[in-house]
Parts: sequence; structure tokens; C-alpha cells
Amino acid sequence: MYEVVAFYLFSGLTIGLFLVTVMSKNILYAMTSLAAGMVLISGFFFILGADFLGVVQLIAYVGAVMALYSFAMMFFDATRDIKEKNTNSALVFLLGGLSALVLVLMFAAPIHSDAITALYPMHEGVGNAQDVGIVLFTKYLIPFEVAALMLLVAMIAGIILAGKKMDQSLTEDMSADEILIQKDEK
Amino acid sequence: MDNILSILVFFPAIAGLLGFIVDKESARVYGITVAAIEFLLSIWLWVSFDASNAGMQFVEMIPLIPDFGVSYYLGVDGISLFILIMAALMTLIGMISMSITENIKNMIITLLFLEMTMMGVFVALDAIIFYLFWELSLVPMLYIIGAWGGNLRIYASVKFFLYTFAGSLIMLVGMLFVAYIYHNLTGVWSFAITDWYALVLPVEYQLWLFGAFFFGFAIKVPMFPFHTWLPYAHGQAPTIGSVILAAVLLKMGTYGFVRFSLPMFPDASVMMITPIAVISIIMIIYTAMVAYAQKDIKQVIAYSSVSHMGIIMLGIFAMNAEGISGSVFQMLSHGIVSGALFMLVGMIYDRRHTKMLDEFGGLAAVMPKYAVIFGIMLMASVGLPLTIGFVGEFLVLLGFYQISPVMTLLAGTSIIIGAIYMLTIYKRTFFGPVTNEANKVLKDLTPTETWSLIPLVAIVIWLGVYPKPVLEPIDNSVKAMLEFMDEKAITKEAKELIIVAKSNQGGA
Amino acid sequence: MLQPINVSLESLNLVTLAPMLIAIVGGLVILILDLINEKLHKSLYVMLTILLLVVDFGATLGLGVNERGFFDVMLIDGISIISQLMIIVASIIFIPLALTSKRFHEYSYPEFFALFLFMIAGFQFMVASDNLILIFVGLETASLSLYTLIALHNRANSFEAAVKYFTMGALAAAFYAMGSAVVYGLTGSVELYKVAEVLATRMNETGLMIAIFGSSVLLLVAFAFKLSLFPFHTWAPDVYEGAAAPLVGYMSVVPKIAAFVVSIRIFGMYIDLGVEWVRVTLLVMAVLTMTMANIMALVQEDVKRMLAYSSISHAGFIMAALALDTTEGTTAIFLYYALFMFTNLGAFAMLWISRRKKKAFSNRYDHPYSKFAGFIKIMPVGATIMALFMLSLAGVPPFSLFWGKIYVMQAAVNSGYIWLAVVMGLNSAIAAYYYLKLIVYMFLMEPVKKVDVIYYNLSKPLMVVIGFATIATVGAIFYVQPLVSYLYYMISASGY
Amino acid sequence: MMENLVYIALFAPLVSSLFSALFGMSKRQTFVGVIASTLLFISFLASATLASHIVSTGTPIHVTMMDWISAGDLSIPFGFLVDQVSVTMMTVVTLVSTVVHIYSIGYMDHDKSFNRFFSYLSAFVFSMMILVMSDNFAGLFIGWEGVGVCSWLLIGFWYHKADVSREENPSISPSWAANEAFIVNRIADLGMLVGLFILYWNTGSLQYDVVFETLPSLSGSVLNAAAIFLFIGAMGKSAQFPLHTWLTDAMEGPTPVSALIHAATMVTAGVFLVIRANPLFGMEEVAGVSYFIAALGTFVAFFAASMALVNRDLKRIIAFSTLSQLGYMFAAAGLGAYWIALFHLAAHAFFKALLFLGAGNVMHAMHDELDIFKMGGLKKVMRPTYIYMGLASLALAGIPFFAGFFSKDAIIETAWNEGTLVLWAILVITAGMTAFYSFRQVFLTFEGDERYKAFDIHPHEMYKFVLIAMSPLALLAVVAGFGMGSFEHFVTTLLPEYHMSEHTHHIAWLLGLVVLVVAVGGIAYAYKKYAKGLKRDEALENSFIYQLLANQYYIPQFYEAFITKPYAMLSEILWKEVDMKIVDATVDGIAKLLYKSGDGARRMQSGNLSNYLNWMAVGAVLLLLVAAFSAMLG
Amino acid sequence: MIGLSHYLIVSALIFSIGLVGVLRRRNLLMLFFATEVMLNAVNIAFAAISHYYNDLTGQMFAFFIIAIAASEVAVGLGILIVLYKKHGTLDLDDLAKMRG
Repeated sequence: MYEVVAFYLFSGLTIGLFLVTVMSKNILYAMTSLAAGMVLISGFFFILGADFLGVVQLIAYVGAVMALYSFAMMFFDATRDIKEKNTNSALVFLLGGLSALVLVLMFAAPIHSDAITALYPMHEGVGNAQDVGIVLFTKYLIPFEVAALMLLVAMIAGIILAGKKMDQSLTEDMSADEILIQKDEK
Repeated sequence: MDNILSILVFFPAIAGLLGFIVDKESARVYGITVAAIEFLLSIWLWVSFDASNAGMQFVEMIPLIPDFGVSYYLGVDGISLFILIMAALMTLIGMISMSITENIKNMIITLLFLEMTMMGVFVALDAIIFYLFWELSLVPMLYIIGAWGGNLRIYASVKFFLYTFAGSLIMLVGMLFVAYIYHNLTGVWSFAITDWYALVLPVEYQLWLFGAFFFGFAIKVPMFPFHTWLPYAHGQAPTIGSVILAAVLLKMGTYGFVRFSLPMFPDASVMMITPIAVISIIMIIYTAMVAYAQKDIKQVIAYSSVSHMGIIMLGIFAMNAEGISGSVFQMLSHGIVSGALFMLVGMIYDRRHTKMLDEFGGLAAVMPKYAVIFGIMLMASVGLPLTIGFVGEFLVLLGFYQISPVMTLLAGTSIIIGAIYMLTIYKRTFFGPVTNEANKVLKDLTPTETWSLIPLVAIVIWLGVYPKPVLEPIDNSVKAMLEFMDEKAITKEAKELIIVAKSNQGGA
Repeated sequence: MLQPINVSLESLNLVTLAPMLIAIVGGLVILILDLINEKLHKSLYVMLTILLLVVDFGATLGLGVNERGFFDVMLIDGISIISQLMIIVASIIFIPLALTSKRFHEYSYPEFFALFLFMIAGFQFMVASDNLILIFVGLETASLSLYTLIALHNRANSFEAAVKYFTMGALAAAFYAMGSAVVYGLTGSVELYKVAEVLATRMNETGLMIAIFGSSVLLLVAFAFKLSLFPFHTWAPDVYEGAAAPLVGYMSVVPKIAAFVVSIRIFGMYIDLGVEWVRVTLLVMAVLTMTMANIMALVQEDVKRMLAYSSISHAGFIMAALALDTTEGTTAIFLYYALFMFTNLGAFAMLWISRRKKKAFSNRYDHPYSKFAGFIKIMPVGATIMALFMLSLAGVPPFSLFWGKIYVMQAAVNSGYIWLAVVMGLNSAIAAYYYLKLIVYMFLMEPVKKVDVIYYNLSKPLMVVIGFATIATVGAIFYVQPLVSYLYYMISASGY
Repeated sequence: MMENLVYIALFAPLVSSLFSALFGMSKRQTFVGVIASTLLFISFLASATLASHIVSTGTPIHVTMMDWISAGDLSIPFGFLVDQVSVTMMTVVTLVSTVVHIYSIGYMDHDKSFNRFFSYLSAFVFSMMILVMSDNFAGLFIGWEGVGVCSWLLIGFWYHKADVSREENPSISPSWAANEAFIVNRIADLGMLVGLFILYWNTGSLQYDVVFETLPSLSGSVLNAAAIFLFIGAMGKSAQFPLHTWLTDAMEGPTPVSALIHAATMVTAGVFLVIRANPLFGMEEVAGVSYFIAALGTFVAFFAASMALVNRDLKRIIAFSTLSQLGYMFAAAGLGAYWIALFHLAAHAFFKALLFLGAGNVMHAMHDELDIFKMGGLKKVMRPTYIYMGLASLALAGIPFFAGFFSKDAIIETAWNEGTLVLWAILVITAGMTAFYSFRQVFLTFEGDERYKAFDIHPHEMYKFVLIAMSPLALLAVVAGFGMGSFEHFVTTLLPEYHMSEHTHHIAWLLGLVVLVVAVGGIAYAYKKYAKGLKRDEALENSFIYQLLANQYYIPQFYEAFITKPYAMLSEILWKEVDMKIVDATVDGIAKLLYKSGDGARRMQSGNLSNYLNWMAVGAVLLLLVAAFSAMLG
Repeated sequence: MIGLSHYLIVSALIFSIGLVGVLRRRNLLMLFFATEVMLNAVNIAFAAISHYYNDLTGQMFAFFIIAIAASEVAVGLGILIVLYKKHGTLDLDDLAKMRG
């Protein structure tokens, strides 16, 4: 019962918040509702017994990602209302509606099967974090390391793209090659 | 010299590569020399050719992609031998008579590569190698038309390329399908034509495949209604381009029918006789009439080529030795005659920079030698006996009579309407008073021009009077092919038709 | 309570990781070198990268076929080895293109080379696994690097390109994730071999078909985006236009090879399961892709953009081979890309050497057709080589792509899809027009401006690369046989 | 020995032609004409020797020089057969040719293309010799086409003349006439080719002997078809209706050409073909065709004669008379009297050539004026020519004991004998018309007032040697008829004999008398009307009949309006409307369509990221929907 | 009782909301928000399936999706920054220089 109430509460709130996220004209509202929605999603995770995932969701998303967005928002000076020329909203909602319809139809199908045995089952009486840790550092060690690499890439990318060096483009700056060109044209 | 065919194919290509080094001023002489050597090699091939052997000779076979059944497989028989020699000859003569001076080196190199592809097409016994040379031949021609042509040259060259290319891709699908069937039946991949000959295909397959190959060949020939690239190509091409296009490249299509369609799909071929004959007759009559309406001498000859190719097509589908041999002979004849006619038009174009009929008149008085040679070629073109043009046309019509007298009669109108447009242009160009001032001071043929034409005149008469040395090997190979087709045919109709067509009911 | 886990090093089969590790370590080494000395010249990094890639190549070559490693996350089968080899070879050809005589922004960053190596590692992970998680992570690693590499070209167009690519990529990633979720829901596994096993048992359950089809569609959207299939291709022309020429050449080959490998694994699985629907969809998309891309390419004014559409069209061509799901079809994919790689990289390298910083011929384009007018007079050898590439792309024998084309078409014929072969043929004919257009401009037209230094960017390394590509393009007939037999062996060995 | 003579007879003209051709582009050289004439004379001697040989031994000479075409089962050699028929033709041809060659030396004296002329002329003789000597149909066809080309060359000899309107010159121009002749002949040649094909596929050969041997085993329809198509061939070369217009236009050529080709030799080739193929035409099964030949010949005889009645052009009158006489020959051949046809052919060759050469003399004298209304009284300055033309006209009119009398009379008698009285009557009437127009022409030219003086022309007689050269023809025109008996004996060893029935024989004298009376009547009427000078009768000249005849029944106009012009128009339409606007436009249309659709399709590439995302979503949703539907359906 | 389907349907709805956001947003930053929404939707699905199958793989996947989302944000913002420097706007309607 408790689960049912929580589920519908979270569902309703999340959907509402995300609707605000995608519909709001104000970037601040959008971001705030996004953050709130993500917090509520972690609630789903907790309901579903994925405690570790819920924590990660809170830390990584609400903590890191949203912080990044906030900084970006400040950088872009995007506190005022955004003017968006929505040209084809009918099409957009049609597409959204249809995709929702088909996906719901799909998920309404009897996907769940009791015949399926868990490959990496959760263990009774073992904390979720521990369970996750064991699988993550055995089976999924390689993806984990690759994810680390991915984060490194993202870091490097963020640094060099936002860096000062990008301000003066060698690609468009003829002076970078002036000496060479002169040589050529002789 | 067992590998003479390889030498024939690659000598011009290597010479072409080396040609990049040759100085611009000497490029022409270089080209002529190479072409002459190539021609001598082709003559040597003829000399060492065993005329009594109807099969493939000088066969070379090196597997290239064995997993896929592609091999470097060359050979020559009576059917291809003379087309080969003609290709070498026309290249040589075209080069000698060439008046182009701009970018001459590029032209020579291009021509030498073109010669390689021409040789390759006619000696290839592997379908993929055949296709390779077939497609490759488009490239130099594209360049020749596009770089040295008239005002519409780019349109013409692109049209030429794309049209032919599109057709041959369908043919390629056909080839792949044949290979697939061969693989299914034997478990071996092979693109060797001689292997494919052994395939006995169900009639339905034969028809589809015939259709696929038809697209490739028909556009090249070009058959009605796929012919419209030709007038543009000829109209815009420089002389040398027209000469080679008419003399050799068009023959690839008809050669393809003889080499592929007939022996591989005998039943389909027999079934397709009527449609093909109808198209051929349309080609013969319709394009001859269109030729009559032309205002440009070169266009007249271009359309006349289509008309003549109609005769050749008709002969191929006569399904008897007379018709097919006649057809192959007519290929040679048309090659030489139309080549010469294009050269002749080129010569007058060099002088006047126009090819419009209205600009001329009374040239016979100003340029008698030119008029004489033009006259001889004209007569050969309209199929006068004792010129090369008669033998083929006669045999084709004779052969096709066996299939359908009425259609032969219709096709035979070519001798009338051919005469109409040819004599008309001759009259308008050469007869009457010299009205145009510019024509009064024209110089007659220069020695170079004369000497490049004389061999063609000689051949026109020689093969008109004594075609036997050429006709006999052709006939041997054709007869062997017909025997083979007869054995292979599966439908009763085809078997009967080929048997009946194979020998006449003398005295019956 | 949990049992302690005993893992023997041997069972991990760490050697399967060696190729990726080499690339990653290489990237890190470059980053460290930059930390130590900022003034190192790009040529050092280029050579270093090549050397690392050569080692990587060797390591990949040394892998045994059909091995699994690291808790079965790593899958080294035939297609993973050949795709890795092809990725590395393409990278080796690509990287010297940094050594232009002019300076371009991205090559001034040592990080460029590091990111490049990370990207290769990402692709290698992507192809060397049948675990949807690792595929996803590898894909994203590579993609994120690629977005950055595009943006690093540092001009308005490349930012626009990066944004478009990135945004659409993010959407595709969402679809991929959703698709994986459905697959996971259906089977309780994200490892494809396991997925296939479970799905096979669930094929006949009522009402489930919609979920199975749906999962395939969601995944298809993600890969159709990567493979630039119609109508998910819209990013490709703009990204290709905005990115630097060599990177475009690279992008039109390497990410696609990787994506194709994964597609073979995923969609091949569906088709093998008897989901004929997937095959039909793939075929329809393939045909639409090649046709639409072709007709759009017809009207382009810029060579690079035309080549972008051409690459899309080629991808459609290959997708058709994939849909056949036969050993020959799969061989055809790799053969095609192996041949396409040289030609396409060569063609883009030719554009690269003619790249100017100022757009002298058009307000928008770097390489409008008119720039190449009369190329033959300015640079005969260059024009000839470019023409060879174009002919090869058009499928004129004996140049390399012809062999790929007939192999694909033969595969189609062998599977009974003759209409498909005919469509391919007709599309090749349409495509010939736009390739020919460039040849016409180069050979048959007069130069627009009097004297122009077209080979503005030429340098010795570029010449070597182009020369190599030319030889590979022209001499294809001589290496197709060993290539085909190797590919066929590897592919049939791993059961595709 | 005899074999060599065959080759000499055949190749001497070729040598002559080639020799003359060597000088074809250099200035006039009299020796070219002399040598050419000599070679022709040698050819004549050889032919004559062969003739005497055949006469004495009676065995034909058959030589095979070499293979020509062999493909499949077809094998055509260059083989030559000298038998009674061909040797007759050879002798006639070479004799007339020799005379014409010599004549031409004088006639073409002032022409700067003198050498070229001899080259063509000899080439013609060579072709004609092949035509008559060949031992197979294909060889015949070589000659057939060869004479066609030479005729084309020679009609268009004065190619430099411009085209003029039909009113000014009915033949428009020499080159136009030449083309017309060639093309019309080609129409017939097609028929002939088809005839050849029929024979080949049914008999397996084109050799005369093989073909004729197998004929009896063939079905009637095949035989009829073969006969019809062969005769179509003959119709063209012998200018039978409706393919006759070219012959009068061919008078644009130099007069010796008209004499040799368009009177004596080439035009008779059709008759020769029918005679040669008499085993075919003489068969019971093809009696219908033969009767048609006879009827057509009769019709043409009358038809041509009617046009000759009113024509004012010296050469055209003779041309019409040639046409008319060819009609006689076909009538004879069609009725089965092959030897008579052949005899008339030979006799006609002599007197008609003579007539033409005489006309040439007149032209030479009158500076190429041809209108007989502008002549008159020429006998004062050109007595020998007058005599020649008078003799030839007498022969043509069929006055007793001249050559034409015997042959023509025999033909008319045959018509009676066969019981075809309508043909007989027409032929008799035609004989009268022949006499009238021949002498109308002679009288208007040579008698009466000297109308030419008004045009400031000073006529003069031809060179002596030319006149002497003409004498053999004159002689033969007079005496040839007396050889009729021996000729019959000679050729009927090969050709079927033809005997008049007892009854006909009985009244032969009466039949002859009828013809004679009619002919003399014609001459007398001509004398009455024209010998005293020209009195033009405006009313008559404007009458419908007169105009109809003068305009050749408007047939040339008809051809122009209903064949030539529509052909040109249709060609133009086919090119501009069909080829360009349909066939080519379709191809270009496909290309344009692709290009246009490319232009349309690129609009989806709007550059707007949001659009792109929409496309992606559209694709995804579409796929999802299709998936859902197919999952539910399947 | 709440079954798997409930969660999945919520996931589907949120996914669609995210899709709508992606499609209608013209501001790139807001567009990125929408992609985050989509990825989060998938995470719900994974967590739910994982829960009902009692299998950890789903959580693993969700875990990696979070990592991927984070990396994407970093790179995406980096690109947005250079873009903003160049164009001075994040409106993607102004970003249509390349077309056709």
C-alpha cells in the first residue's frame, strides 16, 4: 500500500515536474523542476530497492550535473524568459503522443516473464551497495574503467573547449601562416 | 608468343603511361608509332591465327580472385579477331589524320588508354574482365568528347557516359546472377564465359537474363529508343572521337550480343527474335528518316550509324550462319566506312569550321580528291556491291529472310532510304554551283589526309571484292557457335529454328 | 552471505584488452608529454600516434578468433578483429593528414591526439563486445571524443556541426538506452548471446511481438543515426561540411564500421531469430537511404557536401548487405568498407590539400565545384588522382570500390534479392552523375580564376598518404583476393 | 585460250576505266579517249571472237575466277558464263560502247572533265559486262548495281549545274536527276534482292544452273513470288511504269551516255534479266506473272509513246521512245518469245544508239539547245547526221527491211499469235504513234524553216571521225534485221523456241501490212504537219490532253507532292517532334526529374537542428507505428 | 499492486515528455535538459526491471547511463560555450548556416 501511494505520488510529481521542464519559458523554472524531478526519480530507485543507484542519482545528477548547468546558466546569462518560436507544435505533440502511445502499448505487453532467471541476482540480506559493488568490480569492471576513460575524455573536452586557446582560431587566422603564404606566392 | 593477347592489351597502356614523359612536340609521332606497332601486332595475331580452328585461340588464364571466380582470361576467335584488328587500324589511322593540336599529348595518351580498353573488351573471356574494359572505355571517351568537342561537349559527354553506364550496371546484375546460378549448379564460382556457355538455363531465367544483358548492349549499340545519346556524342566529339566511337565502341554492343546473349540464352534469343527485329527495323527506317532531316553533315552520319547498327542487330538474330557472319562482317564494314566518313567530315570541318550542309555546295569542283573518296565511302555506306558495305548487308538480309520475309523486306528498305539521305547530302555538299565564297578557296586533301584515307579505300574495295580471308574465320566460328546453340537449346521452337536456320533446304 | 569471489587471471584472458589498453596508454602518454613540455611539435605526436597504432595493430592481429575475456564482457570474434584492424588502418592513414603545410587549429592541441587515441579505444571496445553496456560506454567515449575533435577545428561551421551532431547523438543515445531497457526487460540480460537464447524461447509468446519489434526499432533508430540512414541522416551533410576534410573522411568510415559491427550483432540476431520484419525494414531504409542521398547529392554545389551525401548513399548500400544477413553479405560489408576507406580518405585528403583558410570561391563553401574547374591544367597529377577516386566511388572497374560493389550485389543476388541488386545498379548510375560532375569540372572546364595555388596545403606526408590511397585504389584487383578470403575466413569462423 | 578471251572482254573496260581515272583530275588529254576506245575495241573483238566461237561450237564457256562471298551454306563465286544469250549481249554492248567511246572523243572535246568522262564510261561498260556475263544472280546483281552507280555518275556528270524549278527544266538539275535515277533503281533493287533471297532459300544456291535445275520442284507460290520480285527489279532498271520517271530525267547526262546507257544497254538489263531467267518466267505456274509482264510492257509502250507525241525536247522524245520500245521487249518476253525480245533488244540498241548520237550531233551543233521548236532546216548544214537520224527513225518506225521492222513486227505478231488481241491492237496503234513522233522530231529538226536563226545560233556539223564512227551503227540499223533467221537459230539452242502457229503464220503478211500501214500513216501525218515548218496550234497546245501528255500525265508532280515532300516532312517531324521531343526528351526528362526531386529533397536539409530532430522523431515514431501494426497483424 | 508495467509505462510517459521537449525546444540549454529527462526515464525502466527480475544488471546499466549523461553534459556544455562565444546565442534557429 505504501508502495502504491509512493508510486503514484512520485509518478504524478515527476511527470508534472518534467512537463514543467519541457514546457516552461523560464530557464530557471525548467532547471529547478528538472532537479526536483531527478530527486523524485531517486525516490523511485529507493522504492525499487536500488539504494545505491538512488544515492548516485542524487549525487551525480542533482549534485554534479545540475551544478554544472547552473554555472552554464550563469555564463549564458539565461535568467530571463526565453523566446522560442515554436513553429510546429502540433507535429511535436502528435509525435510525442504517438510515441507515448506506442511505447505504452509496448510496455503493456507481458514483458515480464517468470521464466527468466537473474544472472546477477541480488542477495537476500546483503546491502544493495555491496551487491552492486561486487558486480561492478567483477563483471562490469571493464565498462567501469571505460566509463572512467569517458569521463576523462569529457573532462579534457570540457577544458580545452572552454579554454582560452579557443579564442583565437588558427583555422581562420591567416596571420598564423603569413610567412608560409608569402613563400608560396613567390 | 602465347601471350600475344596480353601484349596487345597492355602495350598501348604501358605506352600511354610512358607517354607522359614524351615531349609535347613529339607526342603525335610517338602515338602514331605506338599505334602502328599495335596494328602490326594485331596483324601478326592474324597471321598466326589458325583460321580452320573455330574455337578460342591464344587463350591466357590467370586466376585473379579465385574465391569469386574472377580470372584474367583472354582468348580470340574468328568473331573477335577482326574487330580487334579493325580497332587497331582505326586508332592508327585516326591518329594519323588527326588535326588536333591543342593538348595533343593528353589526346595521344587518352587514345592509347582507349585502345587498351577496346582491345580488352574484344579479347576478354571473363565476364568481369569484359565488364571492366567495357566500363573503362567510357572514361577516355568522356575525356575526348568533353575536352576537344563542340559547344555542347559537356552535355554530350556526360550523357554518353551516364547512359551507357546505367545500362551496363543492369547488365552487371545479370552477370552476377549467371555467376550465382553457375555456382549453385557446380559449386564453383566462375565468371568465365566459356564456363557459362555450358549452363543450360530454364527459359524463364534466360528471358530475364537476356533482358538484363539487353540493357547493357542495347544502349551501347545503340538501339532505338536508347539511341539519343549518339547524335550528341558524335555531333560534339572531335573527329578522332567520332571515328573511334563509331568504328569500335558501338561494336562492343553488337559484339556483346554475339558473345553473350546468343550462346548463353539460345532459347530466349529465339523467342526475342521478333521484338528485336521490330526494334531493328524501327532503327533502320526511323533513324534513316531522321538522318534525312538533319542539317549537320556529321549528324547525318551519326544517325546513319544507328540505321546501320539496325542491320547488324537484325543479322545477329537471323540465327543462321549467313546472317550472323554477315552481321560480324558488317560490324567491320561499318567500322571502316563510318570511321572514314567521320574523318572526311572532320577534314572539311577543319577547313571551314562548320558542318552545316547549307554552308556547302559544289565542293566537287573545288576539292575533287575529297569528293572522290567521299563518294567511294558513300557508296560503301549504301552497300554497293564490290565494296565492303555490300557483303555484310547482303548476308544479313539474306539470312534474316529465313526468319521473316516481310521483315526482311521492311529492313531492306535501308538500301533505299540509305541511298536517299546519303545521296542527298552528297548532292548538297558536292554538287551544284559553288555558291559560298568561303568554299571557293578551299584546299583539296593534303598528302597526310590522302594517305590516311587511302588504306581505308583500299580495304573497302579489297574486302568488297575478296572478303573470303576475313569472312571464312568468322564463318567458322559462327557455325561452331550455332552448332553449340542448337545442342544447348531446350525449347523445341528454338531447336527447330536453329536447325532450320543452320542449313537451307537446298533443292527441297 | 556473499561468497568470496575467486578469479584466476587466466580466465580473465587479459590479452583481449591489449589493443585498447595500448591506445589508452598511448593517449595518456601524450597527455603526460604535454605536461612535461608544452612546446613539442605536432609531428612528434603524429609519429607517436602512428607508432602506437602500429603496435595496436600488431596486438589486434595477434588475437585469437572467438575468444571471450573478462567475465565474457569482451568478445573477440572474427568481425571484431577485422573491424578493429580496419579502424586502426584508417586511423593510421588519417593521422598524418595533420601534417599540413599550413597550421590548423586542432593540431595545435596535443590533446587532439590523446582524444583521437581514446576515440579509437572507444571504438575498439564498442566492436569487441556483445554486452550492451560496454557497447554503449564505448560508443559514447568515442562519440564524445569525436564531437570534441570536430569542434576543435574552431570556426563557426565546426561548432554548428558539433552541436548538431552532439544533440542528435544525445537523442540517439536515449533511444539506444530505451531499446536496451526493452531488451533487458524481455530477456533479463544485456549480453547479446544470452539475449538471443532467451528471446528464442519467448518468440512465440502472445502479445510479446510488439515489444520485440519495438526493441528492434528503438535500437535501430540509434544505429540508423550513427550509420546515417534515411531519415536519420540529416546531421551528416552538415557535420561533414563543418568538420575538417580529413576528419570527415575518417568519420565516413570508422564510426560506421564500428556501428556496422554492432548492427550486425544486434540486427543479425533479430533476423536469425526469424524476425523478418527487421530485415524488411532494413532493406527499405537501405534503399531509401541510397536513393534519397543520391538525388540530394545530385544538386550539391560543394564537393565536400556532395561527398557527404555520397557517403550516406554508400552506407545505404552497405546496409542492404547487412539486411541480407548472410556470410557473403557480412563479408561484403567489410570488403566494401576496406575498399571504401582508401578511396574516401584519399578523396577527402585531396580536398584537404586544396583547403584555404579564406573561402575564395564561394561565400559559404570551402570546396565548391568551381574551385576545381580546370584542375587538370593547374595540377595534372592531382586532377588525375582525384578523378581516379571519383571513378572508384562511382564503381568503375577496375578501381577498388567496383569490387566492393559487385561483391555486395552478388551477395544480394545470391540471397535472391535481384531487385535489390538492380536498385543498387540504378543507384550507382545516378551516383555516377555527381562524381562525373567533378571530373567534368576538373578536366573539361577552364579555370575560373587565372592562376591559383590549389595545392595550398600540400606537404610530403600528405603526398605519401594520397599516394598510398591511390595505389590502394588502383591496384585493388591484386589484393581483393587475399582480402576477401581473409575476411570470409574470419567472418565465417565467428559464425556470421 | 577462250577463257583468256573472256577475261579480256571483261577486264579491258576496267583497265580502260582505271587508266582514265589516273588522269581523272588532270586536264583534258585526247590520248585518254583514244586508249579507252582502243581497249573497248579490244573488248569488242574478244566478244566477237567468243561469239563466233559459240556460233561455231555451240558450247558455252564457263569460267570461275574466284570465290566472292561464302558464309553459311551460301557460296558465291565470281563465275562467268559465255553462252548464246550473254555473248549476244556482250557483242552488242561492246560494239555500241566502242562507238560511243569514239564518238565521245569528239563530243566531249571541249569539256574539261574529258578524262573523267572516259573513266566513268568504261566503268559502266565493265559493270554491264559483269551483269551480262555472270553465271549467278549475285554476280548479276553486282553488275546491276554497278551500272546503277555509273549511270548516277554519268547523269550527274555536269554536277556543277544548279537546281532550277521544274517549269524551267523538268529534270531540275543533272545531280537531281542522277539521284532520282539511283534511288528509283534502288527501290527496284530491293525487289530483286528479295527475289534472290527467295531463290536462295528455296534452291540453296544462286548459280543459274543450280537454280534453274531445282525450279520444277518448287511450289507455285514460291515460284510466283520469285518471279514477281525479280520482275520488280527488272522494272526499275528498265524504267517500267510506275518507276519510269527517272529515264527521261536521265537525259540530263551527256548525250553519249544517253545513247549507251539509257538507250542501248543498261535499260535493257531488265529485259535481259527476264530472258536470262526464262526457265522461271516460262513456267506454267508463273504464267500469270508473265502475262502481267506482257501487259505492263504493252501499256508502257503505249503510255510512253503518247508522251513522246507532244514533247519538244529532242532527247526526251528519244527517251520516251526507248521506254516505249522497252515495253515492246517486255511484251515479247512476257508472252514467251524470249528470243524475239532479245533480238529486238539488240536491234534497238543499234538504231536507238544511232538516234541518240545523231541527237548529240544536233545538240553539239545547236550549242546544247534541245527544243525542236527552235530548230528546223538543219539538213542544210548537217546532212550526214540527217541521214543517220533518218535511217534510225525508219528503223524505229518499223519500215520494212530496216532492223526495227523485223523485230517489232515479230513482237506484234506474237501478240496476235498468243491471242491477246487487246495487246496486239495497242501495240499496233503504238507502232503508228512511234512512226509519227519519230518523224515529227526528224522533220522539225531538219526540215522546214530555220527557226534557230532567231536565237543567233550557228550550227555546224560534227567531226568527220565521229561521223565515221557512227557508221557501223547505221549499217546495223539498216541490215541487222536480215540476221534474224540465223539469230533465232543461234539463241534458241539456249532459249526456248517460239513458233507462230500455223494460222498466224498464214496471215503474217496481213498482220505485217497492218503494222506497215499504220506506221506509214504516222510518218505521212508527221510529214504533212511538220515537214514544211512549224505551225503552232495554240488551241491544241492548251487542250487538256496535250497538257496532260506534255506534263507526263503529271506523274512527276504527283510523286513530288505525294512521296518526296511527305517523306521530307515526315523526316522532319520524326526528328524534331519524335526524336527530340519524345525519345530524347524522355531520357532528359528522367534525368531532370531526378535532379528536380533532388532539389525538392534537399529542402528537408533545412539546416535547422530542430527540424532534423523532428525528422529523427518522425522516423522513429513511424517505425514504431509500423512495428506496432505489423506486430498486431502478424 | 504495482507491477512492472506500471513503472515501465511511467518510464514511457516520461520518455515521451523528454522527446517532446527535445522536439520543441529552441534553446539548446533547455534542449539538453530534455535529453536528461529522457535518460532518466530509461533509468526508471532499468531500475524497475532490475527489481522485478531481482537482477543487478539493470542497475548497472542505469549506473552507466548516469555516467554517460554526466559526460555528455560536460562535453555538451563545452561545445555550447564555444558556440556562445562565437554566436552570442543559444537559439538553434540562428544556427542554420549549413543547409541544402
